[in-house]
Amino acid sequence: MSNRVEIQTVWQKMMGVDRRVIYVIVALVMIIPIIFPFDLPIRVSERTTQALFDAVEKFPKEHNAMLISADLSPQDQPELYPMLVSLLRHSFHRRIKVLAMCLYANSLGLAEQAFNQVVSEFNNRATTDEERIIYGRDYVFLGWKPPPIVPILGLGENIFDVFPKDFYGNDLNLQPMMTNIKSYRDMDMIASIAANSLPITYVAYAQARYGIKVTAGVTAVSVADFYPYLDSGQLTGMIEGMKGAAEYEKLVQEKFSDQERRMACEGMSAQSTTHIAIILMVILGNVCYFMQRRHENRRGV
Amino acid sequence: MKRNLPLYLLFIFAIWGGISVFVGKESVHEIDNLLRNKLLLIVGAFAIILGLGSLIFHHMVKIRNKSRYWQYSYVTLVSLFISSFIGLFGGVRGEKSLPTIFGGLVLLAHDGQVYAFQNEAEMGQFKASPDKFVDPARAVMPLPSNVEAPLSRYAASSLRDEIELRASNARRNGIQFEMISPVTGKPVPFKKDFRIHIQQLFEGILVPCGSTMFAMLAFYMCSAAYRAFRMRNLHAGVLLVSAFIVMLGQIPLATAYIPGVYELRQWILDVPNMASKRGIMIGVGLGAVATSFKIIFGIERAWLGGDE
Amino acid sequence: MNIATEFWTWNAAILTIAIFSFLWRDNPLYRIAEHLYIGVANGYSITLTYFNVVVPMMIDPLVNAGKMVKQDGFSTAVLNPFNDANFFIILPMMVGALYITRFIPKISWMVRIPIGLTMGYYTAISIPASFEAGILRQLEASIVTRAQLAEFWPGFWTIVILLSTLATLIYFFFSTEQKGVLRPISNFGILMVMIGFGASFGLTVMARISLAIGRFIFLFKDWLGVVS
Amino acid sequence: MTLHTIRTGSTGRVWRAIMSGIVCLLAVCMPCAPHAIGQDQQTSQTDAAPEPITEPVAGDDAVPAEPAPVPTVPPGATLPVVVAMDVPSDTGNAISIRWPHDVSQAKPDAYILEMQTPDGLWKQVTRTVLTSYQVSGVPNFTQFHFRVKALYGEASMTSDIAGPIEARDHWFRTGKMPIVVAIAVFVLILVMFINAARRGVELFVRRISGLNAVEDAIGRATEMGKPVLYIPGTSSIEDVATLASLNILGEVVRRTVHYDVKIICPNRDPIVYTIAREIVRETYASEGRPDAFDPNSVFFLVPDQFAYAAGVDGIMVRQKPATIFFMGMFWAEALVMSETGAATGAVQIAGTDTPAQLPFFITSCDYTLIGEELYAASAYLSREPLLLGTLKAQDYGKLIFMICMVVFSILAIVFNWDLSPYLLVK
Repeated sequence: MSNRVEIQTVWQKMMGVDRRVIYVIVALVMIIPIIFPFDLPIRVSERTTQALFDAVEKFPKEHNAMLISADLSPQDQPELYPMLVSLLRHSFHRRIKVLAMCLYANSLGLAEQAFNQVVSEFNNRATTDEERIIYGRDYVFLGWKPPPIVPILGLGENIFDVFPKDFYGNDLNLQPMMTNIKSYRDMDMIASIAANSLPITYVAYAQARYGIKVTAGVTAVSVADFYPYLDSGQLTGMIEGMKGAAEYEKLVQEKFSDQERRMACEGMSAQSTTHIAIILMVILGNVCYFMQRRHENRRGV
Repeated sequence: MKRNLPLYLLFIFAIWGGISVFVGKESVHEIDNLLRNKLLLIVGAFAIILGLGSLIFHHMVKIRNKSRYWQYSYVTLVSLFISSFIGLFGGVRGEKSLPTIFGGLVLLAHDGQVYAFQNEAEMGQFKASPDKFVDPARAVMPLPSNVEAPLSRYAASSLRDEIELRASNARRNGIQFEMISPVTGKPVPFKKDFRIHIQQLFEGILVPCGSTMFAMLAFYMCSAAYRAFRMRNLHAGVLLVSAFIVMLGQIPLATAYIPGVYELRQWILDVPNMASKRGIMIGVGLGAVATSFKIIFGIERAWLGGDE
Repeated sequence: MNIATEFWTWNAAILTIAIFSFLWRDNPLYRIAEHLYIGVANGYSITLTYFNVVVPMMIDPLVNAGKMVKQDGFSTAVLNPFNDANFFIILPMMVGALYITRFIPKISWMVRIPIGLTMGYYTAISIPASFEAGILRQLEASIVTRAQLAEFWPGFWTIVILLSTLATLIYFFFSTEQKGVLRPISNFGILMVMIGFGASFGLTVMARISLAIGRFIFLFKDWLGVVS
Repeated sequence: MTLHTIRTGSTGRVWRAIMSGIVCLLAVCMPCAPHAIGQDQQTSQTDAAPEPITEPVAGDDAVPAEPAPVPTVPPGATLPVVVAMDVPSDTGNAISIRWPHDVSQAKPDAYILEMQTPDGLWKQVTRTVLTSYQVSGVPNFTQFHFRVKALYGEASMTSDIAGPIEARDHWFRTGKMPIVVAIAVFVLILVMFINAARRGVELFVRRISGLNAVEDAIGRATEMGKPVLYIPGTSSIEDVATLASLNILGEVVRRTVHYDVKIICPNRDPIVYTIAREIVRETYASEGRPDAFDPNSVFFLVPDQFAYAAGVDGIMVRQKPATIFFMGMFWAEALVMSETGAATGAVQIAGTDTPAQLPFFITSCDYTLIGEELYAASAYLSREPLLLGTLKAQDYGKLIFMICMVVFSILAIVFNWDLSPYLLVK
């Protein structure tokens, strides 16, 4: 008899366990693999990461300009920053001309940091001027213009109206690569790297009006919302959160065999352990729930 | 008048906004752009005054009434005033009248020369394309020929050592902007570079706070998963199972060793997820349209408040 | 162990811990961090608005127009809103100033004017956008064509998607009681919705964990330096 | 019961409207369809066989004519025929140019498109391997000439000159026709239901459980003597969800005034704050309790997303509201707030149209309005006939789209008529 009471309290106790116990477990599960990381196999998703990779691979010779709308904020940096970096690496490897802009002011610092990082990676390896990545020839950083709808629509008409000067205050039309790039019509793709629905804004405005391809690098949160757009062909490929970024890093590194830091891959071991922990917790929660219910049923009978 | 004038104005602006989408005339677009990009922004800027007034009033009342935890209201008010003072008078990057970049000039060593700039913005121009935009008339000076005026502070120590020291400091402190030293090839900021312009406050206070708030989601999510993911009924069960499979599909280990997980996850995303999201989107689209029409036609007047 | 010496790193680390401490319970450290955060965030947004809206859109045009009038005398050019220097922007400024009337009880109703025209414009442009991206595009995408049926399984699933979309829409149909034949259909619809939400939840887990990992990497690597 | 209610009310009219709506949709979309699907600006058009032109047209002063190095041009190479036209029904400043290539002929390495400005100078527009291009940024109503050079290694052949052609802006953008039709149909239904409501026809709306809970939740706050916290979303006024939320706020405040419960409403957007404050103040006034309105109850917090969440969390743990409403547009901060609210033991009712945040509200809140239930809420709560009329219109609009989905699919499968491109907006 006393035994039964004991069991009941165990299940009930487990079900009503203090949140803080869960928090501590989660913290441990996250911290330990950060201090002692391990390697993991990565499988590339075909419709999302691979599709985007292929789209960049198949960039037409003419029209080989891409607009990167880098709208990452410090909060989503762990997911979006590696995407931006590997997308930049890929486009620079393919010698695609990159125009970058931010729709929010607090993205400027991170976007600039990503450029500096990738450009110095390339320039440290480069032996000839052709191999170097040179500002104005290979990329320009347009900077920021609020509110978002202004550059999104304005770039379809004339880039120079929206951004007469680039982020560094240079006249934009003096940049060598801008002689052939006037609006969306001279670009092949927009890559919108954002934590919110901005890629959809690009679809709704830039694509609807000017018919340009749009692709997205998004946090894993919004991935499910973007699937309808992926299916309807409005989005050409997509990078899904840290996992997608790790996949893209892998694709780019395998294709071009560079040895740079793979930032998304570093976090993947802690990712896996935490996922497993959550899954175990869900199972445990349900086992407790069912045991408790069975117990109650039995007592009820 | 008090109710109708705002309603008429709303209607007129709505008609304009709606029509300008369908009209291809250049002149219409120019006016529309002006309205959207300038005039409405100017109008909206005044609302911020109201907002700030409300915030300050809220905390003043708290302090006056000595409500619970009133002392903390001082933290908000003081930090609000200090940060807006720094921002308004120092500029976003500390380039305005308030000299919020302590430490003076910014140095850039390039091609065996060291250039001095008044601020980072100026340096940015140089950095953008060094071969083109160096304006010798600006404060650009090759060294060591005329070190005297702006760089005299550094006369004491050898400039080269100074640069190297700063480079190592900067590396450790993770200072972002690049100043390339010809000696080390490393970033070269100031040694005693204590910048408190608003961008620094942003990076030093807002970013860590914001990312930590965001990161707390991981904990909340785990606790929600543990407490709420119970197979109470069919709906909860379906939610649980689908979340479970998708989570498994996210783990490289699981997709590599458990056959079918990846395919199942993909199926969930492609079929039921897509169908339901599509349904929700169509519904939400129509709901939004209906709400917009309600407001434009003056059927929904909650925003006007009650009588008067 | 290679602990950071930089002021801002310490500052960030302390704030990080202060906010994480809220998970344990509300405490003075969190309260300070929260109030500081709110204050500085407001200060930051004031600065941004000032330098992005107030200076370039209000002060500069007026000052420039004043200079122009002083130099060349008055001309209609300074009233043209398309010019960089113009007095026309006084008009929207006056409309915006009506927000302030809220503090004057007698004419406080005038605050509805700027609200009304802002709402009017934005609600109106949202209508075509909702139809286009939210409705017509999705409608177009859900139509099953003969080409999609060429292969059995993909074709089968497209039909399933179509039927499930219909079921979801029927669940959100408010005009009829969900009974009779509609009941199982709407139940099926809500099941699909729940699977979709499960998928969203499952996908989000990864994103949130990434963020927490980002913070811990900061604490252990950049601040304490225990990880190389 | 319900279909029946409508049938006895204005059913005939409704169904006629729906049918005519579908017919309209089909009929009006057809003629404008070419605009909707045509003009693939980058696709090469290879069907039209261009006529061979043997002699290259001589250039003029700006670009000297190339001495034709005939031997290097591969035999059978044909000159492109250039077709230039104004881009139809656009906003102007663009001219579309095509020079179809005959697939059976030798393909040049590249084409150079040149444009003659009104002052007579020729300048290169682009060098491309495609056979079409859209010149943008040209002034409207100015005449231009175009020609194309086909490059074969060192050699080149220059086409006939096309033009004069001018770019124009058009009054109506026919590519937007599907939206116009959709709006027309929707407004038609809307007007019919509003009229029905005005005539006093009883409009049935089924139970929405999340909204039935509102009353009980506020009642609970009364019993506990604790405040009600209302979060009007974290977006700006441009989001329709925010407007929907503000409409619900009015209904919630009406009930709190009635029960004499304190309301707390922190805001993230200054304009939303202004409106929310007006709504609360006026609702107090219209319920006959203007004195009870506390100006400090609706306040502006901070525009930063997570600072707002931090502030709201603080309010939750310190003021311990009995009931919390989350209505409107939310992003990631949704769970931060709703989990904290759940930990304080408050009853939580959430409603958002953001699919990404809905699962979190479902797991951490007691009741959740999913998607468009948020938009239905103000009509449902107020029971005002006109609002219910729009809710009905929304429903029947949905019905039309559902019928379209099925009919179009059947047409596409059975008769192979794919009408889906007519729905696309250009």
